Amino acid sequence: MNASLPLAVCLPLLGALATTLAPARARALGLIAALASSGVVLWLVVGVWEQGPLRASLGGWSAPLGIALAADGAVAALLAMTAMVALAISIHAGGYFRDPERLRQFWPLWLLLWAALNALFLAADLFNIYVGLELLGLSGAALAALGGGRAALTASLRYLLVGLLGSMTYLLGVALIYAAHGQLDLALLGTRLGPGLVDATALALLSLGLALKAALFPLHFWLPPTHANAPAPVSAALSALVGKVAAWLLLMLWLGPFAAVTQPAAATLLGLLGACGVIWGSWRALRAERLKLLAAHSTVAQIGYLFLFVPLIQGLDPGPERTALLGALLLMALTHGFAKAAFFLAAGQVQQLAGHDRIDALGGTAQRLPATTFTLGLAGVALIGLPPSGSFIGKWLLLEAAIDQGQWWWILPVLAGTLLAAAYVFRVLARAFNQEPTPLHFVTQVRAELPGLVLALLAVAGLGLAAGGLWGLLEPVEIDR
Amino acid sequence: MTLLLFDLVLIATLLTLAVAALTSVEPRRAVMLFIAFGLWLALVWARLGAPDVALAEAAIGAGLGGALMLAAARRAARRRQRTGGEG
Amino acid sequence: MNGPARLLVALLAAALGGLLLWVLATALAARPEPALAEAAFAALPLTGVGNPVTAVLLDYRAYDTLLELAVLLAALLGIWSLGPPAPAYQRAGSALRAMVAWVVPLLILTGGYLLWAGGQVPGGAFQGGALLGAAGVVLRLAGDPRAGLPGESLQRLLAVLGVGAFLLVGLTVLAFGRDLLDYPTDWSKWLILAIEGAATLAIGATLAAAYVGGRPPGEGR
Amino acid sequence: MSTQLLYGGAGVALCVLGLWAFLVHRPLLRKLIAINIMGSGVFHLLIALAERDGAPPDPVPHALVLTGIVVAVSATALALVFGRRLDEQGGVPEDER
Amino acid sequence: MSSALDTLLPLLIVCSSLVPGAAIFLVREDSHLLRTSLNMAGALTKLALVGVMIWGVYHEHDYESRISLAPGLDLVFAADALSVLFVTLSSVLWLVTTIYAIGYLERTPNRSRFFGFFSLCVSATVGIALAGNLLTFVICYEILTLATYPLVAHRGTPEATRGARIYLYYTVGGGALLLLGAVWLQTLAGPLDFVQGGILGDLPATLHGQFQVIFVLLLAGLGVKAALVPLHGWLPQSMVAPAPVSALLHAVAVVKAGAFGIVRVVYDVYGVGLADALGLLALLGALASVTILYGSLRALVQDGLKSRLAYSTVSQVSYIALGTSIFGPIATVGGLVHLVHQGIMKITLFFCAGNYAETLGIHRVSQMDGVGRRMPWTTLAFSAGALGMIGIPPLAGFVSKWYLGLGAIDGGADWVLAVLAASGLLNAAYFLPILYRAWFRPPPEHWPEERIARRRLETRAALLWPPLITATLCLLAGLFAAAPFSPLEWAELIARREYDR
Repeated sequence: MNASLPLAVCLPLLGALATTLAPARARALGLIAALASSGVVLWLVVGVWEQGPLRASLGGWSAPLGIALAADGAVAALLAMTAMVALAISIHAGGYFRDPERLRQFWPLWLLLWAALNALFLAADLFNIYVGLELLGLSGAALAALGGGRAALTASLRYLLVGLLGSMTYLLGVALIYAAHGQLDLALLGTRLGPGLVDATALALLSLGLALKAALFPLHFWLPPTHANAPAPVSAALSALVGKVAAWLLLMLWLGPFAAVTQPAAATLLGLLGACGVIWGSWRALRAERLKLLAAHSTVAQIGYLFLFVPLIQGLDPGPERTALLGALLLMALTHGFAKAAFFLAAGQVQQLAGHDRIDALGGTAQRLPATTFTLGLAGVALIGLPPSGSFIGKWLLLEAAIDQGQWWWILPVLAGTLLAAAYVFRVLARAFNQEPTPLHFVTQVRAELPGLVLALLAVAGLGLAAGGLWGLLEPVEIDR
Repeated sequence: MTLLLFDLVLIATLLTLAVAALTSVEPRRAVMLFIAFGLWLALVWARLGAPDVALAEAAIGAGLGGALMLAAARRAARRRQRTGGEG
Repeated sequence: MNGPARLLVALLAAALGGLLLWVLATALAARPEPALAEAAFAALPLTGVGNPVTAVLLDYRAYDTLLELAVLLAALLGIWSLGPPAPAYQRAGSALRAMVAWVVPLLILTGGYLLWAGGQVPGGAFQGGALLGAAGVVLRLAGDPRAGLPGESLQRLLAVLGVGAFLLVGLTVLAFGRDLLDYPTDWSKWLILAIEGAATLAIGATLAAAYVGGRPPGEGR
Repeated sequence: MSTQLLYGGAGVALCVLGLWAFLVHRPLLRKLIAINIMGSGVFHLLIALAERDGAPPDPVPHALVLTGIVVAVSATALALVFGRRLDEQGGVPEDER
Repeated sequence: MSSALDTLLPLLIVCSSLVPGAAIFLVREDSHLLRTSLNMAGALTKLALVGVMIWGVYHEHDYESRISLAPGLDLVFAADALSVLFVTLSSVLWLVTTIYAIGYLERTPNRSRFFGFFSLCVSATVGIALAGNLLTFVICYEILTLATYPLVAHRGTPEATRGARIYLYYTVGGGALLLLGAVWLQTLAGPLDFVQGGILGDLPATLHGQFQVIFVLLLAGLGVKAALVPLHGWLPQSMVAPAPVSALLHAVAVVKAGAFGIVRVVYDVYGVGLADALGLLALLGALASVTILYGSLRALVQDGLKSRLAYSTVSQVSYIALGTSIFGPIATVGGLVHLVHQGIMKITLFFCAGNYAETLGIHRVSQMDGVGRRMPWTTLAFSAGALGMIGIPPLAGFVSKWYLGLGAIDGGADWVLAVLAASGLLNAAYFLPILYRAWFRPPPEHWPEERIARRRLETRAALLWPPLITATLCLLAGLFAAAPFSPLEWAELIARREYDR
């Protein structure tokens, strides 16, 4: 029993209650909650580091009757990333929302979203994931609409509806699993699931629901308008964390409890969808006229990369090779989380200063905000996958596995995606060099600019050079619950 | 046999109500049918030995959900009258 | 969506339906005895409640219910963040008002009964809360713009009451070294009832506020 | 034919009907009715699975459905307010899909 | 010497410019003194550390910093004789270029950004020099691309943006190929630590076909930066960059990184014997020869001074590849020593070109009539660099060409002599007219745009000293080629260790 697991869900929830009750003090209370939640996650990570995977049953009932929470190394790493990104967003939001009323509405919803993220990463029960997904979807849609404009409302409504469709599809899969196995706990199901029509159909339904929420190609259509029209801190959370958790759940199901159900052909299909996402998302990002829309399309591409790993990991037995690839997958996810959050926060700064985010007209603004432009650049480096970012190492290992296993065709989307990403990132960065006057100071607005910069540095230098620790966290056991 | 017949009637009515609710173009009519569907569903669940859920469905799903939708349907109907289009 | 596409969707949906029916039949044919049901009944005495559904909702899978109440809160906060409510209906005529004067107390009473009875027989927080919400709906239909809800701060308190009670109990037992929401057996019945009471109020208030559909008066400008 | 299959089949049918309607209809209200009926189908399937031919039914699916109903109504309420707000901002919310 | 220093020294050398570089970004735009101090402190610290390393490596001391990035992927910075050669070159020239850049960019905007990326660029170059395996090399190579992009784009004019974009197309494309080649090779051979004599020789012959394909991939990736024809297109375009950047691109960092990479891959990954046996040296030699002749021919017809120098670089850098492509220790010495000699000669020429442009507004060869009378010291330095490039004794360039020629005969590649002779003639044909104009033609009435008035010195001191220093180095490297620790001696040490394994 480790109290850090339930607390990681309860503390943000508690913060949401406090900020709901006392909206006038929302910012102070919210920041305290954010710090406390991050502290608990730190405790959890230390626990996993020292003791290996943790599991906490809730309500005094063990599975199958009760619900458990589980955290292995991968989950700990994702939770830590979530906490750092969320903390940065929390600090940034205080500088971003000029209207105190908006800030008061932002805080409780944001903390609910955070609670949902932690709950989903820790979830070890199929139905519990459904409830978590709904919490995620509702709070996410409400947050995305805080922009207030018609475009934001339309996009959020669509996001909400798509989310609902995804949840219902997912729930249908859960019902089938319950019909066939009478269990909901993932660890117990892992021992029972096997090849066969029922389990395969159930997995397909679960995957379909999650793929809708993760915006896996071709179910990504809703993502760009939603992420592009939401307030920047919300876009950062949606792109860096919300999409990530759905993708992670999908991957976790495929590689964990449902591993016995999956066939190489199905894994290849998933990889193929990922590859299409990489190419399509990158291409659309290259054609995008607005900075936030570019970032949103790039998220579609980055989610795609994660699924390229499935056909490569699926055939591997547990062992160092599999752990290495799993780490690479995680590294890509973490790097993208940091980088995309940083990118959106910086894009929000640019948008606020310029009053728009049209890429052709960014020049002067970019020159006036050196730290923000630098953030865009660093985040861009991580999105491209250039060294020393974590995604470079991830891609290296991905390519190595693809060649090693003779599945060389996965090289094409990786390289094409990399080149396209370079093109769209430098399309923005090229505007930062012009003859406009420059400010004296590197950082002009500490609270709004610094969080993004720190995240971008983490993506580029932190994860790139200190990635070794990640495998230390994964070492004891891999996904298995 | 009679029980099976009873079941079949229950299910057939349920499906008919669902189809009717889903195919109604007029918003208020659709919502009314949806409420009827919800209440019937509660009845079916009571037959399946789930009184708790039946109560909840009648009160929350059909009752409150229906009330929320009715308010929206009234607005949609007004708009339909204004624009005359599909709404 | 144009004609051929509609037809395509219909065909695909029909095919999916067929597949699912087949899968369901396969699944049911090889179905194991649901182990969970027996376990749920066997553990019932330890929970202090007699209604197995309530036991699942508030004890075995109480964590699900906690998150579910959070979903309800998120929906309400989302609704509030979207601005003021739509204008209320005109004041009802006297006949309707007389009926309302009857119906509302009846709904509240029945709600209270369902909550109390939920421990042993069908009923519980959700059903009770729904009736409270329904009372609010009736009040608003009769012309009360606030659907009988109190002022802003009290409304906020009501909205968080359900999650709050859960967390209070859950974190307190956690502080004593037990699992989250692992009630001590002797106290189980009363703790569940307390949580249910709070949840009933929260659900009722939230549903009524959702029906009002906007931020409470006094908030914002 | 067992009761579970009969009623479960009805649940599947409702689900597919709801899915179809959700995909082909554009107005928000119709979409919401569709998704609610789809949800009811899943719930119905779960309730049917709880049936145990005479023995007291399995309470776990019942509890799951209760949770699901509340979640569904929350989402419906939020979506309807979104729709109303779009309405107030002029234009028809249904013009986007 | 303590063992802690052994594992830290390479990392410290990299960080000695990285840390000041990162700090410079944060320096207020108008704090010149602080920025200059940071720059100079970094450059001098690096030089001191490199001095320690030279001494240690000469006495066969092992330096290695190793950080594990992932299972099977280590970031390794290590020192062997070859890396010391390059690291010394870049540290010395960095110091000189920094001084020059401080003078050159006086009173221009965005200097914190410039010097920040400038330092990053040198850190990456030093990282390339010290890379102990192919992964580390690739990482630093890509960082170098990233760090030079803002320098090329620095001026913010449309031409600068265009030049930077073309630079990026080439280098990112090449980087992708290099990455692919490196990953592929690693799947066949495991971690690719640089070992003198290569590591692929012991692997089964069935893999040789793949090795050949991979070599082409690697060569394409490295050839972009080394400006091998037909991958040289970016180099003349990036002439829009400020003069210190051009100096850096052409002499120290970018093209050298490419050439150095080719040397590394041939000697320490494939092994020169295997590369010869697989026919890869012939491929490299052919490419290098074509590049040498093509670059010289193009240089001949350029009127822009910097473009002429740019094509000259295209040509001259391939001498390094040419030396590498001839199997035999003497040619190796010629190629390696040219790595250094070309650097100091070309940086002198670019400094001088910058001085002409900055002081008198001279950008074209046709404007250079009589400039030797107005700016005698600069023109003297320019002459030293140009004559060295042609290969006139006793300047540095002569030593390189002499050894290349000897090596060609020794390695039985007589056709190389023809290439050398042709290239030497072409070099003379495009440099001597400049010298003639500068010294013997009468000066015009007005210079195109005289910006810095003549006082005691012909131009700013910070602009004048660097070319004089490097010109002196050109002379010394030629005159004292046989002295201990001279570039030539060091190149012979490397060749000895490479061939007498």
